Amino acid sequence: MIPAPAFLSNPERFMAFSRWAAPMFGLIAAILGLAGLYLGFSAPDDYQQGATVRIMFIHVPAAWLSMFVYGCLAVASLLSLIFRHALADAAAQAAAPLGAGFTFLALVTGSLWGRPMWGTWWVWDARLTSVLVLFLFYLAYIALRAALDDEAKAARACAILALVGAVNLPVVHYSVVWWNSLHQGASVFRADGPAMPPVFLIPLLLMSLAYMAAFGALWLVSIRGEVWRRRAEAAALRAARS
Amino acid sequence: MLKLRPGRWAGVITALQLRGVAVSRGGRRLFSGLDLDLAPGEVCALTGANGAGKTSLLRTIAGLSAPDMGDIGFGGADPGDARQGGLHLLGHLDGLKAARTTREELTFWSRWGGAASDGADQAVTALALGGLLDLEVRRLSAGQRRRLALARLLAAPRPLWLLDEPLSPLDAAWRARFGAVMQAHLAGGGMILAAVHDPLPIPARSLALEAAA
Amino acid sequence: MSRISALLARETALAWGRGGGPLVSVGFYAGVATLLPLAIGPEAQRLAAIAPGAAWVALALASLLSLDRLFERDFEDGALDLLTLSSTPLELTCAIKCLSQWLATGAPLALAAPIAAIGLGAPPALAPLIFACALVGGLAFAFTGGIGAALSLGARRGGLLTAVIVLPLFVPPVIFGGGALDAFASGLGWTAGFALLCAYAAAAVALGPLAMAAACRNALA
Amino acid sequence: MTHLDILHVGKYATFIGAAYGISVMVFAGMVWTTLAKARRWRKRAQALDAALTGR
Repeated sequence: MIPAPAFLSNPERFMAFSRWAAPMFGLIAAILGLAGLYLGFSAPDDYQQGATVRIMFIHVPAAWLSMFVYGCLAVASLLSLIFRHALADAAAQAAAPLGAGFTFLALVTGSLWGRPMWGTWWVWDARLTSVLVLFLFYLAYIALRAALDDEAKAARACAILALVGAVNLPVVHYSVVWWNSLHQGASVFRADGPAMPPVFLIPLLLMSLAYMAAFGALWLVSIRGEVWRRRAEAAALRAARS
Repeated sequence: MLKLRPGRWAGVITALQLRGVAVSRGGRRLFSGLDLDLAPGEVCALTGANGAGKTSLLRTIAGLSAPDMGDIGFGGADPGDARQGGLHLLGHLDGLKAARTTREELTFWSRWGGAASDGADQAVTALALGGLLDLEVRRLSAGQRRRLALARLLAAPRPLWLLDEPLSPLDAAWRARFGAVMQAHLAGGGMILAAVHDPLPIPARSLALEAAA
Repeated sequence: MSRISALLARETALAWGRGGGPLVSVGFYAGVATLLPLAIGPEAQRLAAIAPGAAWVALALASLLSLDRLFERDFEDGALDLLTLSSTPLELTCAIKCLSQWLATGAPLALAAPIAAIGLGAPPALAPLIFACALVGGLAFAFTGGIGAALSLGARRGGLLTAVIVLPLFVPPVIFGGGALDAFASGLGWTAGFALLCAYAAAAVALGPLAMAAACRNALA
Repeated sequence: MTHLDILHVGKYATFIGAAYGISVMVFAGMVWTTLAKARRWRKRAQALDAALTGR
């Protein structure tokens, strides 16, 4: 058997680790966020988009996080399937609502960013549409988790769904890009790498790291909450029996 | 009397050995440290209060769920093969579809069990299902429906029978008659583990399941 | 081999349900195709623009209907236990279940699709392509839908849950099929979309049963 | 600064404000619910453990 990563099999060690790691990530997130915002707002307006480019600093990190969190969800689900550790399942269960939150943020800020230029609240842009479908995947995961009462079965069913989703997401993204090329070529967002002047790139990078650190902190605290919940239920069970 | 072909399945399962088996359901431990040895020709009655885990134990032996601890041996046979062709599981729910006829269900389940061509006919004679073949399952009485479920055991002979309260819907006459069928199965080298509330029609040692301490 | 053909015959008969199965799906499909013009207005020009796409989406929704009977009935009446305890691998059993679902309800829907599309104003020349897309797409919907049906075993309101799980998975086939139909209607190359639809269906047929079998074992444990 | 520019900037200000405002609210919501959940269950678990060991 492949030896499970140490902190996975031992909740005690995870609780000790997360006790100091969560606040640390929170602090990092705050520092990077403030720095990113300061640099972002002191940069000149974009010659084309004008001031709305500022929205990019919170849209792109959110969109990136929505995919990053699904990656974490898929990895946690894979570990939960292979090693059957409750901690891996707790991590997956804790990641889903956060992922949905970041995806919602990406959609709202994306719509607000596209609105001044395109005059409509929703733009069927390839990236935005992919994020919308990703949001549906998160809802499906959370719905399945809510509908199954038996913890052990819910863990495996949700893990299978997360992996089916992970396999399907690249196909979904490709099909949306293909669909986009079929109907209208234009894309709202040019914020992809080198084409962007460095004065925007640095704040964007800082904000992305800040968002990831924030997710790290939230995830660890949420997993701690999960561990406490399962301990409380186990204790309630023991109390009921004795 | 039904003549079973003894020893035809000798290679599949030659014994059932439980060592320190612990089973839990829905996160609750039902029992632990269970040992059992069943040799060909032996029958064991599994007793215990409702919820003690009789059904869960049978499903665990059948491989539908995994035990918490301990191991389940089939006399050297590979557990995977043993569970795919060496045992019959008869649960409370018989998996019969109300709208299909007795004949359709019997032919499908005997073919699914890998029965020889005359396997189904043998079962029909042994359990007197001849008159019911063209009736839809929903028209059968509880006793007749249970006999149809029991017919599956005979149509595709397999060494190990895991029965979950097999005789409860049957009347006294049919209990005795099925007792004879069980005797024939044992005489042919078969093994039976039956979860029961009232005693089996044939002499059998019993194993009681107590709730975990 | 006889065991697999016996299972296929049984599953198809159950899904066919003396005509009930396809009747429900085609009935739902006709209902949606009827409501559309009532909502959008009968103007031929406006309807014709959305006819192929609308017929295609309605087909995807109609194939959702009979999914919850795919595993739920056998799971609840104990048949799934016996189907699992067999030398036929559970993956193959799940594949055969989805195949018979496709035969009993997918194929009739594929016959209804061209009628609905033309009724909504699509050019009659589109009929063969819609039929082909509906057949291949139906296969993709059946095998992808089977994953949702297996995952929601043992859940409250399984049917609705299956739809929520499965609709995001329907995005690629809906896009590819819709794209092929749209391309054909506007005289462009439709083969790319159709080829992608076939590719997705093949992947669903190959990989779907793996997820279904794992989900069934989990539900039975 | 022509009339349009003011509007231009002004109009953008509402979008930027809205985007940042919603982001802050959603973040605050996530932080608060996560912390509240963790604290609630820790208290429950510790209370139940105390009750069990105390008995």
